[in-house]
Amino acid sequence: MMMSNVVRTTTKMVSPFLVTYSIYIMIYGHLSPGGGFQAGVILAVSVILLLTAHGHVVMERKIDESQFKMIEVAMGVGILLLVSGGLLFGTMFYNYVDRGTFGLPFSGGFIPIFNILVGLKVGAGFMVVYYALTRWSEDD
Amino acid sequence: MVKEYLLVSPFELVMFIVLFTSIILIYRVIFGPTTPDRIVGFNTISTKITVVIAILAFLKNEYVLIDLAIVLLMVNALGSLILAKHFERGGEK
Amino acid sequence: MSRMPLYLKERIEEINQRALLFNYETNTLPKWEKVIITWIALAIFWMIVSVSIHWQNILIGAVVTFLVSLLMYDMFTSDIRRKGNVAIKALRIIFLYVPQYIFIMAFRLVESNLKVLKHAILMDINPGIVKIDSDLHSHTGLTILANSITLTPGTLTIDTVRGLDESKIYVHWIDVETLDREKAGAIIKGGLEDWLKNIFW
Amino acid sequence: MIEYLFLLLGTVLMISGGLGVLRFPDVYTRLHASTKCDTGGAMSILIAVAIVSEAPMLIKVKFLILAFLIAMINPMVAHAIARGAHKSGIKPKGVIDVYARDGF
Repeated sequence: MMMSNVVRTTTKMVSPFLVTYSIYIMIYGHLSPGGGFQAGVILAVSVILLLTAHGHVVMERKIDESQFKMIEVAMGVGILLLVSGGLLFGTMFYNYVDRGTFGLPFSGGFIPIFNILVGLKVGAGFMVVYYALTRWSEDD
Repeated sequence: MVKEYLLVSPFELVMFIVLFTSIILIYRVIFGPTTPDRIVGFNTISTKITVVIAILAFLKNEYVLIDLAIVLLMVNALGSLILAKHFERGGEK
Repeated sequence: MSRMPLYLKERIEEINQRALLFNYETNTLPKWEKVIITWIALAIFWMIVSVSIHWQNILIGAVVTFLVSLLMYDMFTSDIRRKGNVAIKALRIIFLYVPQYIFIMAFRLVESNLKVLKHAILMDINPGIVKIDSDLHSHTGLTILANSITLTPGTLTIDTVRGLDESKIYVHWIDVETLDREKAGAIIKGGLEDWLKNIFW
Repeated sequence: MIEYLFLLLGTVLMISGGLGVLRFPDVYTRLHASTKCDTGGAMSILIAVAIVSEAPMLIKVKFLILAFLIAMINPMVAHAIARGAHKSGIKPKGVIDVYARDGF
């Protein structure tokens, strides 16, 4: 069921900026507080806002539950591969990418990549949880 | 030295006043006659806490706290919207 | 044409108005223009949020905002129609209309807050829900009008009904002065609607 | 000097909003107090903070972004709560209710 006109239009106007903001927190996770988990939460919030305001039928034209499941599994596998790449240099979680200079976006080795993967995984995971919780009540 | 501890800057004073107001508003959350009243009280408290976080970011010179204030604002809006949708379908039946 | 009966003339004018509105409704921008408008807005937002102006930051921002705007290009551009000169219109919106709007709304907001304080102390309220008409027909225009009505003194939007011939807004009024629809509309909307008609259709 | 004026205004508005939420009789009038006074008070306090702080220019703009988001989100949430409360059957106290008479 769609909510009223005002709610739909305002969520449409706000959500692209929220997605951009969550990607900012993801990429700058090694330089500022926040990081993958918080960024994933904001990503999920921006999608759930659209889903609440427009209903499931409208949103399924763009993206649906199976794609979220696929993203989550793919990101989990990606994290495992990235982390176990350290085994070639010694231990797991070994930071084998070039560190760069401190304070710039391209620094910190694989930690920004790790944050991006974790953020996408957490966002997709929250979406799967939301679908599982509302499956029995959303009949539209 | 003692005098410095006694002096409170105006921003800290405003912060305490806003916190005190939000504590009083808990009355509306607990004793509200209907559930929308509770949602209104909770929403008001959350906006006040957002302002408190912004003032803290200025007082402590930790400007990254503004990001957390934006996150709190959005999560609060999402919760209120979902509850409002629940009420549009007939509420507590 | 001069011997046409009066009722037929009114009917033809009404049909012309509806044709104009349908023209607005169907005449949307092509996809790549929507993508570029979204990209510009999101890139400005990225530069404000991430404080640095290092080249790495600008590169990441350009790539990321382009990807996001490819995904969400019709979110806030679905009500934009091409009419007149685009550059002059954009400049006029940015430097003339938006400062006017902020100036008007700031004073109305302070006035409404003081009115709420007066009502809370004296409790001289007389609430009710009334219906007013509006000449705006687009989603964005109606939304901004409804949000502005919520922030002006003594009124709260309950619902909006959008139609091609006339839109209606239901307003909870804390101190009902009149039940006549047009007088109530003139009191509640003030000069906001005339201002919003400059930008939205 | 002007920042303390904004600060005083914001504090008074916050307190009046709390008073309104506590004293008004039903949920719609409480929403009046909550929405207007919270939005106005939060915006004026944030503007005062943005004027006073000695941060770089772009960080001051962040405070203004927060104020803008509050001004955009709060009326929408109030509208949604009012519509939901009316649809769930809570009658407003007052002289007239055109919304219920029109069959919504």
